[in-house]
Order: sequence, then C-alpha cells, then structure tokens
Amino acid sequence: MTVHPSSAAPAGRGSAPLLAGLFVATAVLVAYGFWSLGGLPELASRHGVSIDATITYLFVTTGILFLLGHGVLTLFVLRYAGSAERAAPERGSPHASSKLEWRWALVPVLVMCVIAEGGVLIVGMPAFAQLYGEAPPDSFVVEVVGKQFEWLVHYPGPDGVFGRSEAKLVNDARNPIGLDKKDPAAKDDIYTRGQMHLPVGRGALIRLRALDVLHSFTVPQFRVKQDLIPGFLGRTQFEPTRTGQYELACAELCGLGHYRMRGFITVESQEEVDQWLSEQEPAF
Amino acid sequence: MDGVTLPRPPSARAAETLLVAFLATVTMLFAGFTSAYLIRRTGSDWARLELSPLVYVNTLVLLGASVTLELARTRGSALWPRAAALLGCLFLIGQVLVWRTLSADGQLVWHRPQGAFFFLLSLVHGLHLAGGLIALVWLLTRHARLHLVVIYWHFLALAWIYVLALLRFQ
Amino acid sequence: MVERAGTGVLTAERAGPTARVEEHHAPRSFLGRYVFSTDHKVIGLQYLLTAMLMALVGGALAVMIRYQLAWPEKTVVTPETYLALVTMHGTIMVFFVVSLALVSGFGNFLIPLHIGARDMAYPFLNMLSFWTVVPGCLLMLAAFFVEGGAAAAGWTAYPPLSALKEAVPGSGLGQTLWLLAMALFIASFTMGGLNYITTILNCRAKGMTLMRMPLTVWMFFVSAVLGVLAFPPLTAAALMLLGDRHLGTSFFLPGGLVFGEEVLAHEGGTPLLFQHLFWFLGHPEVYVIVLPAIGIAFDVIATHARRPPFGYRISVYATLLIAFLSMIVWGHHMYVSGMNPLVGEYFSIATVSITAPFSVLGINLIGSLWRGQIRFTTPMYFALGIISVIGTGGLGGLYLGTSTTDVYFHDSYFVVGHFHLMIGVVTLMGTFAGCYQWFPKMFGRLMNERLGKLHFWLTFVPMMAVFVLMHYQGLSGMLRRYYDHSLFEFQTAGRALNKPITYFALLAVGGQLVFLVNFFWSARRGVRASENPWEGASMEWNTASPAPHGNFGPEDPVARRGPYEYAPQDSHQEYLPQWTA
Amino acid sequence: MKLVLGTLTLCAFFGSALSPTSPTTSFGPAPASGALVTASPGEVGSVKGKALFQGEAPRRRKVDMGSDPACHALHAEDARDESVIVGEKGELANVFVWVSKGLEGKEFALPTTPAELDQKGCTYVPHVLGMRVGQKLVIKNADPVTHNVHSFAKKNKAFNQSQQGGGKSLEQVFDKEEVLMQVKCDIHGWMSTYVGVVAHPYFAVTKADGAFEIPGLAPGEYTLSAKHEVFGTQKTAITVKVDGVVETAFTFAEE
Repeated sequence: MTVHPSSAAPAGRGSAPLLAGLFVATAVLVAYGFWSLGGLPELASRHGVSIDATITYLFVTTGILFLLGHGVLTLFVLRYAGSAERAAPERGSPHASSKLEWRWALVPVLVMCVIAEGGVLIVGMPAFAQLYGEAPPDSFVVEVVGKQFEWLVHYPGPDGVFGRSEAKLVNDARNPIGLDKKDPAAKDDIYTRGQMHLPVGRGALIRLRALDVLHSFTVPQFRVKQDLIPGFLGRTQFEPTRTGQYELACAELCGLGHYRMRGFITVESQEEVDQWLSEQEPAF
Repeated sequence: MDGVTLPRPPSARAAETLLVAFLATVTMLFAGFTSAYLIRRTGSDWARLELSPLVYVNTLVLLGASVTLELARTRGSALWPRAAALLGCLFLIGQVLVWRTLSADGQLVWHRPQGAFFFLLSLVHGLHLAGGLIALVWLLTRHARLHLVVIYWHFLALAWIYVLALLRFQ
Repeated sequence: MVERAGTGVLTAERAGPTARVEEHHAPRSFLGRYVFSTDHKVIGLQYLLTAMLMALVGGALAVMIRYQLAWPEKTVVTPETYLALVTMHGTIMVFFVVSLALVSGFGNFLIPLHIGARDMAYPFLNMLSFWTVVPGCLLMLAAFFVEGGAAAAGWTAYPPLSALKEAVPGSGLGQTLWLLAMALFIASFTMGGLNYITTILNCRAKGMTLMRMPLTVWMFFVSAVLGVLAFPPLTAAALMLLGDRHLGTSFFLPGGLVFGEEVLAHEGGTPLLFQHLFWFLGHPEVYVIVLPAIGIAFDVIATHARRPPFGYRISVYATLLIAFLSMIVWGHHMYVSGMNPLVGEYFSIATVSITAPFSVLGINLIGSLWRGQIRFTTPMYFALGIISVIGTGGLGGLYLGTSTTDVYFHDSYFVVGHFHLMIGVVTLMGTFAGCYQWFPKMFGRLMNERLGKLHFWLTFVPMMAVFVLMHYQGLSGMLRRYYDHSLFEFQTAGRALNKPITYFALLAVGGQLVFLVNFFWSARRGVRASENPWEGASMEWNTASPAPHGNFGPEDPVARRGPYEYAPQDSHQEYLPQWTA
Repeated sequence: MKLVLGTLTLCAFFGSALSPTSPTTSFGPAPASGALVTASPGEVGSVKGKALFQGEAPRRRKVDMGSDPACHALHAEDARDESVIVGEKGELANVFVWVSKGLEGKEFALPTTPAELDQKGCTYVPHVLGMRVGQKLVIKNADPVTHNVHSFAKKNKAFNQSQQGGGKSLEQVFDKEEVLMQVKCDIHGWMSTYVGVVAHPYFAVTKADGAFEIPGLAPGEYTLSAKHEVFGTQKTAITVKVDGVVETAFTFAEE
C-alpha cells in the first residue's frame, strides 16, 4: 500500500499563535481568578487556620504546576508548529531516548510525592486531628437533630444530661425530637428550631443525629462539614473564635427543601449564652 | 472492496478469555454482596440463620454435578453431561425447597436480614446456575466447548460452598 | 519499535490451519445492515447516535438547571422538579452520553480497526449489548412522565432518600425506573466490556503484539477491565436497594426513621453501606470514561505532531497503575460522611498518590509535542485542548482528594466544577477529537474544518469558563444541589457568578449545534477522504474510507512495527505505516 | 339537613316523607346543580354534643419559628401550638366527629364547593378540616414564603408538593375514607394539619367551645366517633329519631 500525500493534514502555522494565546489566556485568567475571586468566607474557628493553611499551600503548589504546565504547552505549540520550510521533523527513534522518558516520568512522581503527599501529611494532618481527635474536656455540648428540613437544636438543660429520646415519641408540633417525658433528665432539656448559641473561645462538641434521611452540618466560616446519618450518633467539634451570627446549612441532598434548611448559630460570651438558655422554655 | 470478507470465527482461546473475564465479574458481584453482608452483620437485629439440613444435601448434589461434568470432560461419554444437567435441576429444585422450609420457619422473611441475605445470595447463585444449565443443555449435542461449561460449573460449585461458609460460620 | 514476538501473552493469536474460514457476506437488508447489525462499526455508530439523542436531553436539562439558578425569582421549575433535573442530568450524562459515546461508541468502532481484526470477538453479543441499552434509555426517559416525576435523589441515589417514597416525590415510580434503567445499562456495559477484553486479547492481527497497540486500545482495555470489575458491586447495591424499596428488607435503612408521625418498620441497616458500594463503582467509573479520552488524545497528537507519543510504555504502565489505584480510593467521596478518620487518612494518602501516575500521563501528553511538526487540524485542536483541561481539572482534584481541605470543599460547587472538567469536558473533547479524526472511516468523508474549529472555540472557551467559575463559587462556600441560593447570606458572593455561568453555559450548549450540523452535513456532503487523509501510521488507515464490512481486504492485515513510526530514525520516509513491509 | 335536591324532587313526587324503613339504600346521584339544602324538619333528626378534656390542660407551647425569620415576622406576638386547645371548663377544640357506622352503602351528592385549606402566618387554617370523598380540596398559600404540602395518607394516595409564596393553588381529591390524615409542611416543621375524609356529609369539627352539631341525619342507629390528633378516638352508639336531637358528649384524657 502506498502512502498517499495528505489531502487534509496541512494546516497553517497561523493556528499556533491563536492556540498559544488561548492557553496563555487560560493560565492567566484561571490563576488570576483563584487569586482574586475565590475568597473564602472569613474564618471563625480555631482548627480552620490549618485548613486554610492547607488550602493556601495547595494554591501555591498547584498554581506553580498549573502555570508551568501551561507555559510548556504554549512554548511547544509555538516552537513545534509545522511549517512548509521545515521539511521534516527532527528525527530520532523515541526508543533511543527511552532513558530520557523514564527520567521525565520520575519528575512528576517525585514532585507529586513531595507536594501532594507531603501536603496531605504535614500540612493537613493537624486540622484533621483537631476535627476528629478527643474533644477538650470542658467542651460545650449541644445536640443537633436533622430532619426534613429543619435543624433542631437540643441542649441538655441545667442538669447537663441529655434526656432519652425515642423515634416513636416524635411529634412534629409537640415533641419534634421525641424526648421521653418519663425520663427525669429530659424535663429540663431545651430544644429550639434552628437556634444555636455557642460560647466564644470554648470548644463546642456537637452531637449529630438524623431522624429521616442524610443531612450534613455545614458552617463555611467554621470550616466544618459532617454528615448526619439516621441510626447513628455522630459528632463534630470546633472552637468558634469570633462572635457574631452564622448560618447553618445542609450540604447533603435531603429532599425538596434541602436549599431551605437553615439554622442560626450565635457565637457570644459564655454569660450571654447562659442568659439566653435561661430564657428558653424547658421541654416539659 | 465489495463487502465479501473472511472474518475469523472466534477461537477457543477467545471463548476462554470471555469466560474468565465473566467469572471475574461474577466474583466481584459476590464480593460486593460479601462486603455488604459483613457490614450488615454487625447490625443490632442480626440473628443466626438456622439452615435446614437439606442445604447440605443440595451442596452434595451440586458437587456431584461438578464431578459428573469432570467425568464428562475426561471420559467424553454423552451420558455424563445429561446426568450433570439432571443434578443441576435437582439442585435448583432443592434450593426452592430450602426457601420453603426457611420461610415456614419464619427465617426467610424480608425484615430478617440474615434470611434476606440467604435468599438474595442463593437467588443470584441459582440464576447463574440456571444460565449454566441452559449452556449445558445447549451443548449436550455438541462436544466442542464442553470444557468451558465445566469450568463454569466448577466455579459455581465453589461459589456455593463459599456462600454457604459465609452464611454458616458467623 | 521491534517487539520480540513468539513468547507468552505478547504473541497475537494467529488463525491456525485448523481454524475454519467461513465466507461472510455483508448483510444486504436494511434491518440487517443498520438495525440489527453485528458489524462493530455500525454498532459503534448506533451507540454514538443514541448518545447524541440522549445528549440533547441531558443538555436541555442542563439549560433548565442553569436557567433556574440564574433567575430563581422566575421559578420556572419547582424545587422537586429541580432535583429531578439535577439527578437525571447527572445520570444521563455520565452513563447514557459519555459512557455510551466514548466507551461503547468509539470502543466498538476503533478497537477492531486499530488491532487489525475483522470484527469484535463476539459480534452477536455486541449487538445484544446495544439492544440492551436502548430499552434502558427509554426507561430512563420514561421516568419523566410518571407520577411524582423522575428520580430526585441525585445521581448517587443515596438511601434513605432514594429508598423511601415519603422522602422526596421522585422516590416513587421514578426511582424504580431509574434503577431498572441502570440495571439494563450495567448489563449492556458488562457485555461490551467482556467483548472488548476478549477481542483485544485474542483477535489482534498477526504481529500486533500488546506493545504495538495504539494507546487508545490500551486505554479501552484498561477501561473495560475496570468496568467489568467495578460495576458488579453497584449491581449488588441496586438489588439490595430494590429490596429495601419494595420488599421491606433493611439493608440500608436503620431503625427509627420518622416521617410525619409514622415510624417506619425498617431496622438495623446502614446508609453508609450503600455509599461504599456505590463509590466502589463510582470512582473507577471516572477512569473508565476519562482514560479512553486520554488515549484518543495520545493518538491524535501522535498523528498530527508527527512524532511517536512520548513514553509509550511508561504511559501504559502508568495507566495500569492508575487503574489499580482507582479501585482502592473510593472512600475519598465520603470523608465527611462519618467514616473513621484514620480510614479517611488512608483514603487521602492513596487518592493523592494517583496524581503521580496521572501527572506522568500529563507530562507524556505534553512531551509528545516535543520536537514535533504540529499540523493544526481540528482533531489536534481538541487534543491540545484536552491537555489544558486535564491540567486544570486534575490539579483541582488535589483539593478534594486531600481529606483536610475536602472538609471545606465537599458538596460545594468546587466539586461540581472539578468533576465536570474531568468527566465532562475532557471526555466530550475526547469524543469530538475522535469524531473529527476517524470520521473518514465512518463515512468516507472529512468533517468541515472551518466549522470544526469554530466548534472548538465554542466548546473550550465557554466550558472552561463555566466550570472554572464554579470552582470560585465553591471556594466562596456555595453549596451544590441548591434550588435557590438566595436564602443564605454566605452564598451571596458565589451567587453573583450564577448569571455569567449561565450565559457561558448557553453558549457552550449552543456551540454543540455547530457540531451536529457539521456531523450530519459532512456525512453526506463532506470532502471525500482518501484511505489515509491524515497520513496516520496505525492500522485503521490500512483500509478504505469508509471501512468496509470485514474491515480489511481479503488478506488479513499484518502489523510489522509499532503504530507510531513517525519521523523514523532509520528511514527517509516521513512516516512508516504499521502495515507496510 | 344535607339531602340532595334530587332526593327532594323524588320526595315531592311521592308527596310523602321517606319512611325510616325505606328500602331505598341509595339516595341517588345529585343533579347537575347539586345544591345542598337542609331537609325540612319532620324527616330527620340531629346530633349535638361537646368534646371535653379531663385533667390538667397541657400548656400551649409557643410555636418556635426561629428557623424561618420570614415566618416569625408574620406574627406580632408568638403563635401558640394548636394541637391541644382546651377551654376554661375543659372544652376541647379541633375534635373531628363523624358517623362511623350506619351509613354504609348509601350515596350522597357531593358539594360543588371545594374544601379549602389555607396557609397563613406559617400555620394551617383550619387546623382540622373535614371533607368528603371525591370532593375537591383546594390548598392555598397566603404566605410570602415557600411551603411544601406533604400528606401522610395511609389509605389514599400520598402527595408531596412544594408551593411558592402567593403562588398557584394546589388541588387534590381523595377517593377513600380516611379520618385524620396528617398533612404537613416539612420546611416549617411545626406546621401540621389533619384532614378527615368521609364518604358522607355527617361530620363536624368542634369549635373553641368544644361544641359540634351534625344535623339532618335520617332516623336510625349509628355509631358516632370522635377523634383528636393527640388523644385518640372515642365511639358512642346513638339512635336518631324523627325530629329528635341526640345529645352526646365525648370526654378525652391524657393516656
């Protein structure tokens, strides 16, 4: 079989600057966008510092790799654009240079081991330990019960003990978290619909429970996100560091009102929290 | 070219490859069920499954079919595959009987997880065996690809012993 | 390259003297030729056209989603419909568009041509696989018209939401149809995958050793192995979910679920179990569809840069490593779903390690241009675009694979932007590159280059804009699967980008019309193509355009060298085709 | 009370009252107009009574609308839980009273006006609604916020739809009897209403004074039931005589 002269292949060098321009523009715009548009909400928790540090670390490292990659791509597109003048490409069997190929394969492996694994282990670990390690012994304990489409916030009341609750006692209007009236510890319990008050500068330990489907406890400013799984008692912990009101959102698809599942977290001084708690109506 | 061409029929090795790949799929299916089983077993409502002795009779029948097929492969008589098909049918009937005894015991009801798993696993296994049975019957007249069917049946016999062991030793 | 033939697996199967040689005539009837054809090329095209039809639906859903997000105050759809849109868009696009077009469509079309086979190993199985997925498509679409609407529990179908009709309207009949359609899809895809594996291992032409296969074939092979191994656990999960929905079993449903004033009778199940089984498939599925796109990019770049791909063997090994790793990292989708943090750390380390072989592929893609003589054809445009998109999307994956940062990014728009870049834009661009590249083998004509390049600009620019902007939304904390973001103050910053994204999305969807026009116009009116219009060296160019029934002439093709002998060192030819002596 | 115009026309034809032992079991379909008129005295009797609560009335908790400030803003002072409303002398409101036995096989014309359920101030109005099998239920939303209307019907087909603030009304029809089917809004968890769907027109809901009246009941023996969402169901046998008024009372207590 003979080799036919190409009828479709030759294409003008003019494409090279166009595509090079496109890749430069992509690199510059994407990087600039990350720099300027992608601001995280203002941080308001202690462990969040490490999370933000990890994000910044990845910003810088992946940013360099991204720009480098696009730079080389652009250079190659310009440098090796085919032209009528250059009759043939430079010759050389690739297998003669397979050592070179292996060397180039080692580069990303090493770079990724250092940048990515290093990042995961060294920069990321502390935040993970704070999120999932032992809660500080003096933590302020609150329970959050997720249901379609509300956050029910449950406080143990003055006795500091959460009352027993049971699914069959749940009544939407009268007993939304199913507290057992017969349990003495439940009498003084307090529950609210989506109102959580937390003391500033003290660890908060949030017990997580769901009544119907999956939900996810999310406060972007605290950099926390943890799923609520029906049938399991989960938990998350963080330490609010700034006073103010924050929105509690649901991050796991839970049904048609998912986008409306809103709660409020007020971070204030311990005295104000105590004052607020004392104003609440007890469960029974 | 006018479209008259000479495609090669798939070689015996192609059929072997297909079978091995298919067995890998089936293995992964049982692996999926196994991991589900191991996790679900830790549930609060789990109770031990009391298997009826008929299960072991069935197992022997299935192993018998495997042995018969092995004979069919090495001896080459037309009788052995027929016997294996018969034993395969007996196994399936036996499995249905097991379901009946278990549901009479109240063990094979949907809200009992151990019963649900037994039913699901034996059903999936039984469906694959029914497929093997069809292949066997189809090949009764031809001797060409018998060894593939034999491999498949051996695999299913092993799979059943695995399922049984999984359900039995908890 | 010269491969030492004659040992072990690397030797291609040869038709021995005992093999029966039958005369097969090309079918003459319309039904036999175009409908119930067993010809891999026809089946490939059937898949491609089916995927195009499904893409029209998936694209329309995307437009509706974007419209709602940009103008929530107009409330064109209700929240429950919105969830159905999101769910169906995801399912249709991942399984019924990208998987069908790229893996099933191009896999079928290219594998036998590439390896010098006359058809797939099992043509009837191949036809059966296509006609299994067609009712699957119909069932999936039918779900829009049943009571309660289509499935609305997300494409991940997490129970309890997907298991209980009380939980969301779409979890009625719509979800059942969804599960059945997925079962048909899985059955079809498994048949196809088994056929690919068998064909690649057994039907290669004489001399076509494994290391003489084009990278595209390698990628299809790895993708088929992954698919065949990863889908069964999802099948198991789907069976169990059906049990929970209709038979009263409790595999995934724990005790004490309350809806209204009723406590459901389920007891003891674990919702997390489903997530594990789902992602055991779900993550490899990403590679099932991304790898073939990368393979196509390698082939297209080699053809049009007139150079062998940089590090062919290394790419093969890297791909095998990626495939292996992809099966042990599924947990990175579940960092915040309550898994043991130590397990989370393991998944994080394993996940991030994928970046090493993956970036080797990236380096090799760029390296393939090195010292080349680039011809800027339309397929080359798309292949170069793929490099840029993989770079962008792939690096974004690090933010999600690292468990620490995923706590913040999980279920935010960052995730949406990331996976759309990787399994949306990369795969679509791979499909397009393939279309432009191998159109001559489909219809004997070339696609229009002007329209093709216009299509490239209308694909790359708006799609990158859409999904990169979504990364910024994710950084600002905006959450996904929200019908309306205006209720939350923290989403104000991200919401501002909703309108621009929608404008770009409309442009991107509209740009695809250019492709459709080009495709159908060129199929009948395009410039006639010679046998080898791109001067390609691999086996598919060793036959007429369009490729005839049986693919090659009366004599079986023989592979005498590797598929990428461009600018060979020891020859004065510009390139050496694989088949010439 | 609620006999059908068609029946009356028939009555007029025969020029006499239907005898209590009339073999007619079907009152026949209503004419197109379907207007409901009260039967003249002399043909029918009625039931009157009160629902009472025994014991210390539970405190009516403040409805916590904290999760949706838009709802909170609709109330000048705190709304109170409506599930148990007990008057000073123990009168129990929102009890659904209906004839649960004795009307089997009889058919009654449907009212042409639909039953209406409104959402106002993020509460349902009325809190307990009685309606007929086959009658249209119109659900309105007078609030500026989105609600979802989710029925937990056991015998009828359950539904779950969202409804924009001030948006289109939703319509539903139920084809089976079901007393106290819960309908609620999942977005605002406190919002719950109960709908009693019965096949005949003989039902009532107790008012704030605990009183109810079911007029126009043909003479005969019936079982009268009363159901409260919290305190459950009570039954009593009654015998209605021509022109007679049966007085009865239901007393509920905490379990």
